[in-house]
Amino acid sequence: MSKSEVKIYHGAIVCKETKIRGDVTIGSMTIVHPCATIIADAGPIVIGDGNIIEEQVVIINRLPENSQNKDDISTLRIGNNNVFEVGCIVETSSIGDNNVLECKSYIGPGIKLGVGCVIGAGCRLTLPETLPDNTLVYGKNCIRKIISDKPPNQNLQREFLTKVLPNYHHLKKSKTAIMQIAPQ
Amino acid sequence: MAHLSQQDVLIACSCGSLRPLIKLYFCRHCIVLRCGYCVSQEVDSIYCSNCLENLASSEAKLKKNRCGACFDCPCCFHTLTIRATTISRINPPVDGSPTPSKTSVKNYYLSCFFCRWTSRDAKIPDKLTATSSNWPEHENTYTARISSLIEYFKIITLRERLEKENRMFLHSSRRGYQHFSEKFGLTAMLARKRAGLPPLSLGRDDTSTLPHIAPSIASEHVEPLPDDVFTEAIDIVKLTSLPQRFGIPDLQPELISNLFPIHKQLFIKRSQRCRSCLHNIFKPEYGPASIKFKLHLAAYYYVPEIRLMEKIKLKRRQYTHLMLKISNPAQISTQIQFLQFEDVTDIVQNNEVFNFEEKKDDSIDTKSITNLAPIQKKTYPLEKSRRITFKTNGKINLPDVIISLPARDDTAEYDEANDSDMYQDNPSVIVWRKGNKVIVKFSVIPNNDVEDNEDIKIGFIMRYSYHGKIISPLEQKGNKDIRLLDIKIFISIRVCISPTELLTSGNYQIRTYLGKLMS
Amino acid sequence: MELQDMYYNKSEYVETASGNKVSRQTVLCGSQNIILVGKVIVQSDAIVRADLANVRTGRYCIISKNSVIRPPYKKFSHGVAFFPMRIGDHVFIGENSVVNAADIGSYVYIGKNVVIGRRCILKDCSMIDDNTILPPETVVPSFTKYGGSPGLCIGELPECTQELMTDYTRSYYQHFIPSRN
Amino acid sequence: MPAYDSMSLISDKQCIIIDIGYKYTKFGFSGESNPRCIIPTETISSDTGKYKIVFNYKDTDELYTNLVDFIHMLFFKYALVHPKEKRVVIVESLLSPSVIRNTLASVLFDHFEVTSIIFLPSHVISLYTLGINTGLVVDVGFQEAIVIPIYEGIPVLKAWQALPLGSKAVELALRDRIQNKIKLITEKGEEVMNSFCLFDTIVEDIKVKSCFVTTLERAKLLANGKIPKLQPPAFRYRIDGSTVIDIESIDRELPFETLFEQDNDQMSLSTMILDSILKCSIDMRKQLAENIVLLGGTVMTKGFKARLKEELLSLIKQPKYSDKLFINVFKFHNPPAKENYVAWLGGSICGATDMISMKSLTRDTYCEMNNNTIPDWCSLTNRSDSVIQKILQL
Repeated sequence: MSKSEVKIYHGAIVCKETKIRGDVTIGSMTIVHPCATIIADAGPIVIGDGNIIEEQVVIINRLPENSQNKDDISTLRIGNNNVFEVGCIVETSSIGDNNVLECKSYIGPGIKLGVGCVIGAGCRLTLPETLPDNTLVYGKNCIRKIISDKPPNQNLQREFLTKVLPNYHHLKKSKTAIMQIAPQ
Repeated sequence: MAHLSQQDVLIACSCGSLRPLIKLYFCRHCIVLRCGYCVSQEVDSIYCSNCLENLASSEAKLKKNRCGACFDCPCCFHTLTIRATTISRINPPVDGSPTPSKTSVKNYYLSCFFCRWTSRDAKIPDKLTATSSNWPEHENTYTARISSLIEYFKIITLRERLEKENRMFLHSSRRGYQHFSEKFGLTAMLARKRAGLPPLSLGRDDTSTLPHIAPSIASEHVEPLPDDVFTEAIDIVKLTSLPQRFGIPDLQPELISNLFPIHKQLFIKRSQRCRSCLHNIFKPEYGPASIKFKLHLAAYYYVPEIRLMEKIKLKRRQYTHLMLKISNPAQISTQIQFLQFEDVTDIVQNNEVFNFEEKKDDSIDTKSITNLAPIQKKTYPLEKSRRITFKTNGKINLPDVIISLPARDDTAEYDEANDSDMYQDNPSVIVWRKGNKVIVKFSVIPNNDVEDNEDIKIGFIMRYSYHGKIISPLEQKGNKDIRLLDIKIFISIRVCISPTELLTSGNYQIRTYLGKLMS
Repeated sequence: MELQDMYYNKSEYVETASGNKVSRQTVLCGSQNIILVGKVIVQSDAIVRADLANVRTGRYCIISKNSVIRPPYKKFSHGVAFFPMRIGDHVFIGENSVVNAADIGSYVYIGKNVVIGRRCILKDCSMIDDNTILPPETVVPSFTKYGGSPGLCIGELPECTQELMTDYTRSYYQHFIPSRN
Repeated sequence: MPAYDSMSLISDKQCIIIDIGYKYTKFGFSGESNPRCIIPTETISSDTGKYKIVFNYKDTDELYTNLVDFIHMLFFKYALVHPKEKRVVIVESLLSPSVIRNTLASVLFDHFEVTSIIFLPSHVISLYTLGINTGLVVDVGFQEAIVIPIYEGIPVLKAWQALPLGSKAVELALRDRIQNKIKLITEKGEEVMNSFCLFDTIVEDIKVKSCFVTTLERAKLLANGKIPKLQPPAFRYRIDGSTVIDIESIDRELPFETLFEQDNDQMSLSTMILDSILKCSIDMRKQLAENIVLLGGTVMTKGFKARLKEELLSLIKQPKYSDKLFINVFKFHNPPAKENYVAWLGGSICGATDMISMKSLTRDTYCEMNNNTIPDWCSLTNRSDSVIQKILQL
């Protein structure tokens, strides 16, 4: 999988120390902090707009261990305005919009997140299922509840980071991105 | 973590508890080791762990040991935070003005950062100020009834008491007041209290003065099994667990939506006092943020510390070297000697050694109490010592040497010079020396009946010289009081790796939690 | 048990004049905003996000492998601000831990795999057990041990915690030595 | 803060009320209307730092240290007072083993140096909360169910009944039903059956959240292996992010049957009550049956009281009882408290009266006693000058 097909849309900030492999698309206004890992082995990863991906986050689209079928390509799709906090690991195939994955949470394959879910710090989910919208998972036993308060809007943080990060980091630019910007 | 808890070298306290050195105290007046078990613990100051404010004990009592300003989440027991939202509100048109006015108001509500519970979930209205007081409180609905019950039983008991006293008085009037007051402990204060009682309760023959309470009426009606258990799907996430229910003992709600914020339980700082001489041995500084002490007689400053140098592998029927690092924490040099348990009993009979364990049951002890605290009328027997439960299953060979250790010198940390030539050490015993620290070589053999993977436990006595120079300010400076103290040391040598270390972090998390539940 | 010697590859670590030992494998973002007062060890793959706000540690701090030091942010009505983070003397931060605290006192022990939420305050002489999740804005008072998820008080620390932590971080520094070859 | 109880607060006379149950301990101050806390009777050992259930002990020494650790926690985590000047009220069962009572007294006097202790029998003082002096007190706790009739304030000891029918039995039954239904999915997506240990807290949580006591009619059907038409909905219980138990409807309904099924000796919770009444003299019986007081956490279960009443009314018609007992009405009291702390509340009311200063065993007396054995409460009540007896004669 040496072919780098990273597509970075305009306005996205992807720090250079980020490890990206395979066919990865990063939507505009998405911020990828240094030291995040995005690996698209089994199929492409498409990340929408306005997401925040912090350091040590692992987003991985990997082949099931016993699957020999290389043609079994599935896309890992991540919607808009999600927050991936430090050290969370994502192996799922689908994440909707406005979700928050707190520090060191783990989402195993087959767990689908809808809209407005919060996975609490340190929670590990491995049982495949689709979480209802606005589900909160918290605590050592991964207790669930439906929350009335929506996860807070991260626009302000994103604005701040957009200003600050380029001052300290070299940013990744993909060829596709440049091509897209060039005609403007 | 293991380094900080130091569970491998344990010391027998004078009460028989086995504790690591860091959890022991040293009473300079009794010259014995004390631990949390055998000292008298006192509440020194009360504070809230969240706002870190001190409360006077009367105030804490009034607030039922809870902080007036901070709340815990009733759902996950994390501290609640006050959150602000801006709500633009349309005011209904006031009489006279034709158009509704629009105002923007800041509203405050309590919210949990962990489980996202909010005071809105409990249908508590938002507040307009950010002050943390005056959140609505729930009340026990039965308070009035219980108060009247208490009042009723109080009067009955009082009447009963007077009746009894009176009867006794009539019967024993010849024996005089002396006897009477002695037997029933009727002190002057109580007598005064009796005299000051309202005439109502004194009129004991008059039954009509009894307050009336309505006794509870039993009914045939009982709460039926609700029909909806067979029809309504059970939504487990909306039901409370027992800890959540017990958080609010008088309500014990079954639904999450009926939970109420809990006032935060206060924390305390404790001070410790020796039970036999009643001197303070630990007293913290006032203020929750301070980590300093007014007084701290930790054994850590008085008793030479012994540490295992490295993990060793023991072999059956074979001696293995065991390196122990010994350091002198005191400001005065000391001499150390090692003895087997068997040796010491002999020496005690020679009466040469001041043995703290013997001293405990001595009458000298009680005398010293009466001298020091003449106010205390009665001395109670001290609590019985505990049995030492540590079973040794190995034998240690102790070197027959007396080791001199110089005083602790903090500047020596930066001194690179090797001063081992100042002492005539036997290199086969003392393998290393620097400042107030030495490494001593011992050898250990497990008993033959030890099972594989069993921890090897050994014990011995460390005798060291203690310079009780600062026993009391009355004593003269020149009068050095040197005593030999025997400290029982117990060491467990782990031969197997503890199973938790083998697990990966994720599983480890689950297992430790489960381990806690299981044990 | 006495701490065992820990060997590191001499080429991997940089030792500063004030005695800080910092691995080359770390990610120190905004290094001009980091102040390590002296004798601080920053181990490999640790991340210090001083690009977001200043980070200042005291003497004898140990920042273990894979840990993340990240100044916390707070949202205001007009924008977001990241607060500087202050860490006291003799602080140990265990492996794989994420620290978003606002203020960490001196003589603090943070275990392995811990998450310290945003704007937490850890007072002097406190301890966070391994695998703890400390939710945002928790205050950990002195001489307490917090653990669990959410982190609650699970015990008390001995009164001589200050000496223990001083001794622990000092000897850690002394035993953290370059390998002989 | 809630409006403070008007009485005996701020006075130093407030004493400490402890009701140590096998599973949960109720703790608070006298004169207050509810306990300050209800906590598991567990402690962290000061020797090993591990969790310990207080009443899991090998010998008295271990019980002693467990109680020292536990009561230390009560005083310094919840009461926040120095135990030395305090008076203590212990609410205990009449049938509590004397080893526990003696050890507890020794812990409080020798270790904590409290001023005085009084042991109050939970069954008798529960009536204080109702303002009555005659009643059939049924305490269904964790370990066992104990029935003791109290007549005119005096426990009718010859009529006591006790059986190991409590939450423990229910939880065991529930555990048996569900322990093979655990499903764990690992990170690799593999499904492992029953690799997970089912802990007591999980079983308890399932019981508390979903189990109930069914009606007599349904119970009869179920006992004959028939399945009633209407079924309580099944659901999925999540232990954590990777483990689930699918709880079937029958698992919600059957565990509590343990309490009502008659065992080999034809004994159940309901027969205990009738047998107890039967052992009392004829003139007491009607009054007892019309003054039943239910205590203990287990009776708070949904449907428990309704079922108990149904059972009693049905049993009374059976030949075993119908010849001897001529009762057709059973009446139940509603104490001003949740059932799991009624006995504690009785202690709280007692603790606010002068009885404490009159009847308590003081430290002086205790130290003078040569065998350090606490006199049995029943021997105390039988004494003619007993205050408590008189108090209860309203």
